[in-house]
Amino acid sequence: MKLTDLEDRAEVILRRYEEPKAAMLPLLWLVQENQGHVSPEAEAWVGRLLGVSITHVREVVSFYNMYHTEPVGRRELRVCTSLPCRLRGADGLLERIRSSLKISPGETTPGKEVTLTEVECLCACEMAPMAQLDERFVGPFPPQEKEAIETLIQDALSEPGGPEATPEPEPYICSDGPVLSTRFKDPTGTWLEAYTADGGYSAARKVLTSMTPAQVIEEVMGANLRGLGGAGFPAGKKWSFIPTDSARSKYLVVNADEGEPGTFKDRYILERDPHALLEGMLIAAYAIGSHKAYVYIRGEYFRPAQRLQRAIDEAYGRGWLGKNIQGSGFDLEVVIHPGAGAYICGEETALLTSLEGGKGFPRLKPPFPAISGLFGCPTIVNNVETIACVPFILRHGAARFSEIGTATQGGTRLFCVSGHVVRPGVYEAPVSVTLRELVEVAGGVRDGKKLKAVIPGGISAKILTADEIDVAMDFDSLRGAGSMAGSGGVIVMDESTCMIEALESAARFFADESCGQCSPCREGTGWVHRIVHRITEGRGTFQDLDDLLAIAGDMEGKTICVFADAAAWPVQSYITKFRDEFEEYIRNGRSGRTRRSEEDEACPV
Amino acid sequence: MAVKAVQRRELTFWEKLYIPQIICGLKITSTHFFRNLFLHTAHLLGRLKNVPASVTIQYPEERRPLMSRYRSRHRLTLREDNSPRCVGCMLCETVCPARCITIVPGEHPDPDVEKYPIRFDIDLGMCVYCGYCVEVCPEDAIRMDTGILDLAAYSREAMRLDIHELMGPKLRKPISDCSLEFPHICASADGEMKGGWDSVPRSKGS
Amino acid sequence: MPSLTIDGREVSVPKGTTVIQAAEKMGVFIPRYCYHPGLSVAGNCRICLVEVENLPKLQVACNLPVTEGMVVHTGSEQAEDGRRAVLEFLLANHPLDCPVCDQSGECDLQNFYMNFGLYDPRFREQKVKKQKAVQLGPHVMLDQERCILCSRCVRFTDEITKTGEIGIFQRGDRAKIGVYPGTELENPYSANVVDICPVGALTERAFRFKARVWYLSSAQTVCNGCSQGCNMDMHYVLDRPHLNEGARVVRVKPRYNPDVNQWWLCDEGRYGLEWIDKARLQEVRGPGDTANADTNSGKATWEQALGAISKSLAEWKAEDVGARIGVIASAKLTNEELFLIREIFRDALGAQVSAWVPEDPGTCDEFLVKADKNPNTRGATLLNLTSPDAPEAERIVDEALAGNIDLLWVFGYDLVEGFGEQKVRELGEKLKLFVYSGTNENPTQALAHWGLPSAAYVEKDGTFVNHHGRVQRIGRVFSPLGDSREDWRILLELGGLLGLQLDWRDPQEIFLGLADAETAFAGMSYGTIGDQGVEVACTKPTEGVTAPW
Amino acid sequence: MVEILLIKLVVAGLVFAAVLNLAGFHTWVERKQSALIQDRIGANRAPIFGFTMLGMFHGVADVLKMFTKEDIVPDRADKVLHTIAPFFSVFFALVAFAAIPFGPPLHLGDRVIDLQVAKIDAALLYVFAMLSLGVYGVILAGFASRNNYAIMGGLRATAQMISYEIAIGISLIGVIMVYGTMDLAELVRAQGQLLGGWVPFWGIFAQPVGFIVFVTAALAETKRLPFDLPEGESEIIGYFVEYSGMKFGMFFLTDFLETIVVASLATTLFFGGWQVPYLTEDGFLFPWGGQLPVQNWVYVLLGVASFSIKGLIFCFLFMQLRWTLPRFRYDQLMNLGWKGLFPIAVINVVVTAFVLAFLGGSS
Repeated sequence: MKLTDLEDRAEVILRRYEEPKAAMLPLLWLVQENQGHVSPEAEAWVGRLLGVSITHVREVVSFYNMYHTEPVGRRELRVCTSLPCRLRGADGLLERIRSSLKISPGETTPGKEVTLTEVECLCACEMAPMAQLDERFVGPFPPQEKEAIETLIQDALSEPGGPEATPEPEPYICSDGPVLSTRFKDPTGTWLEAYTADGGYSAARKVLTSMTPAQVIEEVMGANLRGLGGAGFPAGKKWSFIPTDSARSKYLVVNADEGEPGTFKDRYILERDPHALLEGMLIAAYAIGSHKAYVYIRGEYFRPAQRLQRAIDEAYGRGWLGKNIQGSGFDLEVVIHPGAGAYICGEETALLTSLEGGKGFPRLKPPFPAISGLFGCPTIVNNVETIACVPFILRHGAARFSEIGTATQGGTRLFCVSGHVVRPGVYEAPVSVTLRELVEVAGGVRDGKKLKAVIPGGISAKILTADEIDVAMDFDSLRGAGSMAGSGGVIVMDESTCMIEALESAARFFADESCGQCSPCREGTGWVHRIVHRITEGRGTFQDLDDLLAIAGDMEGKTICVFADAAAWPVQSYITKFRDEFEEYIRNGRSGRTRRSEEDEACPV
Repeated sequence: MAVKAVQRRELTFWEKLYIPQIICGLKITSTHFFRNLFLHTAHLLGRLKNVPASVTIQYPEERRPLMSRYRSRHRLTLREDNSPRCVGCMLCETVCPARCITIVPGEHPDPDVEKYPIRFDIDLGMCVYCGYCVEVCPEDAIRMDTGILDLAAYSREAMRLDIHELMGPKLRKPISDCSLEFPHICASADGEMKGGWDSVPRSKGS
Repeated sequence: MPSLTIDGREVSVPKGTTVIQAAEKMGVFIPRYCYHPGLSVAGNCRICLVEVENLPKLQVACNLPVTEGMVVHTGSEQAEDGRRAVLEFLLANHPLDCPVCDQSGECDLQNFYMNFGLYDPRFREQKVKKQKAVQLGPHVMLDQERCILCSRCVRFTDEITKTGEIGIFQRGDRAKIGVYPGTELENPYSANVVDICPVGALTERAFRFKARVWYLSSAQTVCNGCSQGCNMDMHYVLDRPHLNEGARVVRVKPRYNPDVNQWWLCDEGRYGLEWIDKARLQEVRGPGDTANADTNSGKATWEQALGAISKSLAEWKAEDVGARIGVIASAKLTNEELFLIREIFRDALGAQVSAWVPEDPGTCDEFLVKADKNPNTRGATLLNLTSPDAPEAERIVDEALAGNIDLLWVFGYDLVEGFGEQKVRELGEKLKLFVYSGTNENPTQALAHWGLPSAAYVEKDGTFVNHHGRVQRIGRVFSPLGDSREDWRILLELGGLLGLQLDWRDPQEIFLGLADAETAFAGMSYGTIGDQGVEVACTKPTEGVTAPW
Repeated sequence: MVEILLIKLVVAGLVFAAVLNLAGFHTWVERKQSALIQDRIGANRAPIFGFTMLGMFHGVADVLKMFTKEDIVPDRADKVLHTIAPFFSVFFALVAFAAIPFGPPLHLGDRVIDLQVAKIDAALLYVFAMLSLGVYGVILAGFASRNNYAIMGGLRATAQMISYEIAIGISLIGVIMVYGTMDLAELVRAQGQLLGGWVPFWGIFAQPVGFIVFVTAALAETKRLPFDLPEGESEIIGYFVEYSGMKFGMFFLTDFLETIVVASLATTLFFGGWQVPYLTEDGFLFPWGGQLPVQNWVYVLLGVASFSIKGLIFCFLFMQLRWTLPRFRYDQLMNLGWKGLFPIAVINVVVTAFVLAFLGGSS
């Protein structure tokens, strides 16, 4: 489709945003969807539409992983090789696909059928090892299941849009916890009727009709709701920072840029209970006086975005969004903003920069977003899960919520358990649950192997050894245990795991995803990865371990955002807790456990 | 400074007479003289060759081995493709206390090399052989290990070595005849060495 | 006015000041790469880390607003450790090719590394390979490997020129600076990115490999390229003439002046100085011994030239018909020289004097580049040497052609360009005495009876008044080339030969005389002008500094 | 008359050629001798058609070099004096030889030819006059150069000359007293006598102290080590510092000529000149009564050889001394001259006078 034919649709997109530049990512998506890649002409076209120099368009295009500057195949097969997938055999999967398609990651088959890419976490770790064929998640594909992989490759080589033989993934959903996951099992529960039938939007109605914003904030504060994106900052307190006397418009931004390896909870909410999120957003927007809300969804979440968009359209249709909601006089517009493959955009200020149409560079604080955020206006950024908790609080009262959890953190969390467990998946549990209980709920370590270590809060969190897992999963307990609750991604490793290769995977992730703004992070992540990679190639020295610790220490606390710290923690914890294993690896030049190079499908990683 | 007084030995009468002392001296010198005269004569006749008569080393036929750190005439080391290793950083020109090095750098066709010397002259007439240029060179591009010691010329101009001579220590001929592999073949200077001291108007202010 | 303590000393600064500014104000220099006072704060280089009491982490001084009672340590062990760590990271992928880098010697990375560096590098991995020697535009070369991604250049093109040519592509340690493929960094201020680049990533093509910076000497001057009068430092090398093919001026760098050019300089001014060393008039040329007085084929001495000219002038004076003398001065001369011309020719000899020469306006923009390419038009106006107080040059030429003027002296202005060769040739034949004094060879000089070599503006002291009315000293950088002499010296000698009472010996004294005579300059001296200049008393706010800051 | 003139010319030519060649030869000797003393090899290059002759051609090369070298006259020098000075030096050194007899009279047919260029009655006075005049060359060179070091050298030379001239003169008074003549030919002939029938009546035996004083002072006259203060290469360079080319060469030559003059004088005065012990005009007359008659030409040849060998031995000795002793300090030089040699010489004269008086004209 020609660029000139896209002008009308571009116009529609541009109208959604306060500033034209903010339409950068959607416009680039528009171009890529219609032309397959972002050509220089398209960059010029986008730049002209947005009033931005072409250099800056190219900056953005080159920053995000998902934009192609060169023509690619008709279909795209993205294979996740992040830690949770690798623990379950992603390397074998990738190897099979490579040998079958005879192309390396980053290449396209000669017939332009399919482009193979190796991607960082697609946040579907419960179906690891998995892949994404165009917009569809597929998995799991244990390397030994050769037929399933062959089927996937056949699908990949077929024309897009046709019937596909690979079945829909069937994740194990056992969760029907009290707050967030009550409706996950019901495949029809995403519709507005079903939601209202389950008592949905009653809290919103109550808030809009009978409560003042201050009362709402009071209620949320009382519930001890913490930011569940990872930082754990009390949500109500954050809302209270919004200046009430400011005449400038205020924004609510929902962070659905789930990207932390080992985390996939937001996807469940977006896919299976989008109206809960919308209701939460409505309440939150009311509380902070915002009339415009953005949901920043990561680019890989095609179906979650579609589900949410469907819910939004429904809500507009029923008067739950738009002007004068349910006659209350309160207006709220919700816009879905797609990301394009940058983990750093999960950081709240990077998310705002990205939303404004730039590269996902975190911003200097001060000023904080609550004072000067999106387009320079007061802005609240909250995680999907946090917002999704809000309707429960308003419906059942703060006390009910807070008593589920601990003294400092109320409610439940969606814990994403992945790795070497029998039943990977999302489990809702009160935050007071211990890590050991979680592992047991997920079926324990698979194949009867012994537990070796657990990462409690996504790949950034410091690792806990098998002896340290009797710890409650709330923010403060885990901090006390020397780790963090993070995004709730619990990655379980059994005794067959090689910690060096696990660290290499983590280091590669951080080197790949560093935004490159601050020098310690930009250079440090790459440096760490190169050293760890060298060790895995059998060329390590004992000095490397001390260097790694020193570099990690130097990276900590010197950057704009906490990405560098997050990159440093795994290095520090893996090396300090498993130093013997590292030294043995360096001495032998290889793992004492299993070697990747061997065709050992039973023992991935 | 501490001053230490040394007591001179009082001369004896015989010493004061001089003459016996002079004779003693003459005895020493004469011993050497006649011994060597005898030996030289014997050597001429092909005898007693194994008894040395002198410590002289007959340079240029005989040469003492040079110490490995001896600083002889300079040379520019080459890369594998016979182009100079020099990257034209001018550190040697900077450090040279005699200011005998003249470098005019130019843009190398290979961006990884970036700079290379269009011109690299060393005026041996000014050089003090301190070896700082060798010390300072970050590329090991200049060395003083040619072992060439006999540096004489009939004019000051001839004491000036250009890059061709420094790269091939035997070469001394006009640039147009040069067959050395240069990245530029002097092309960037139209086949000529540019920016000579002579072509430069002297400023009064300097 | 919050007051804070930096390194044990207390200072009060206006609200909103950042720690780096406060420290600078009290003379504590905090290292910086990304921070530039003329640009927005990016805070990404992290080198300006300081320790602040009661804050758990090190803070970047460039983005830390001062608060009352804040206690800052810039040199504490924690801060130094942090800086050392940051430096190590910056150098991790830096190619360390200082020896071939043009920035070497004035490189902040080099300097700070020498101060804080870990001299034994721990980085033993393969460095990220990026492009070297990329031609960004007509004036700028890029070396992506040396870049530390401070983004100063990006912010410069975004915020100052608003052209946005430069960007940072990719992310992580693959991030690299560049322009969009196929485009160039081509704006009238492009070379400024070289000045602000703290490392050797951006280098000037004109200066590339010309000289090592430690060979350069520096002197303060102002640009004479247009009536803005931007302050600059002229870098020159006199003792290694092989480096620059004999030219003395190697490069110029802008000098900070908040009221004129801030930190910037346009490319036109920066690269318009070749004439100082090329095609200069270096010897006095006169009629020589030949009877034909219409040519200046012969070489002469200053004594012969000034003797002959003053004799002619004295004759005219004796006959008291001064109006038959015409002088076409130039707004490229200094105030002192214009003043001397006025004193000698207009007041003492009664000549027609004009500094108002026809000239096509050049390029201009709303920032620094002005259409009037003469540096001292305003000064000539203040001295009443432009219309309506003085005749236009055109009228003087017309009168000369009509036979009403017998003696014409042209200062620097190329008559052939303004009036055509035919007219000037005619002038040469008609006039009894036709003197040209100027810096460079041009057709007019060849047609005058006497061609006097005068010093370039950087070879003499004096003052210019910029379009906004700011009096600035130009400063003397070199001694005059060859036989050339400063115009004021020529004029003073001529005045002496004419028997005039001119008690000044140098521009400084002339200026004092000028300050006495002209109310606009009243009370000024070189001392009060200083480095940054002062505004004249009757500044008319014609067109202010309409810069986009 | 013409014949006499011709004969004199031939003799003069012979002396001239011999002396100059010897001087040239000296440069080689000096190189080689010093080399042998110092365990070196010395000059061994400068081949002519492949022959190096133990480096003897270096002297030739030196001369060629000096002739072809640029002749520099300092800007502010007195051009005339500067040019004349070296000729002065060489000239007076050469003419001193005129009075020295180098062999017994040669009988050629019925003609008797004195092997002496000029037969002068007061030849001794003449020789010393000439040698004293030689210092003018040095002083002129020093002054004409307008160089402080040159002047210093010239002054040193003057003072040294004066100091040692006196010692020489007085030391020779003894010789004159003993032999009663100032004619060198006579003096040599007088030394032909035998003392007590066995010992030749040579000056060395008659005047041992006089000999030592003479040799020491004469060495000082030659301005060679250890008395080379006027030159003093290591401190002031000396009077010829502003000379180059052959003019310098002439000073150089003078050095050697003077050495030869002094050697010849020492031979003549103290070692019997051309006398061979026990050889008379008629042949050998040994004290034990043996006889060996010789032809006149053999007698003359032996005389000349004797003179030459004695002279060469002195040359060798002087050279050996030059490479043995270090230079005197100036105060030592003056002390030696005035406080050492001068009183010794005077005492020697007195003692000689007494001895002669006691012996009562036994000679």
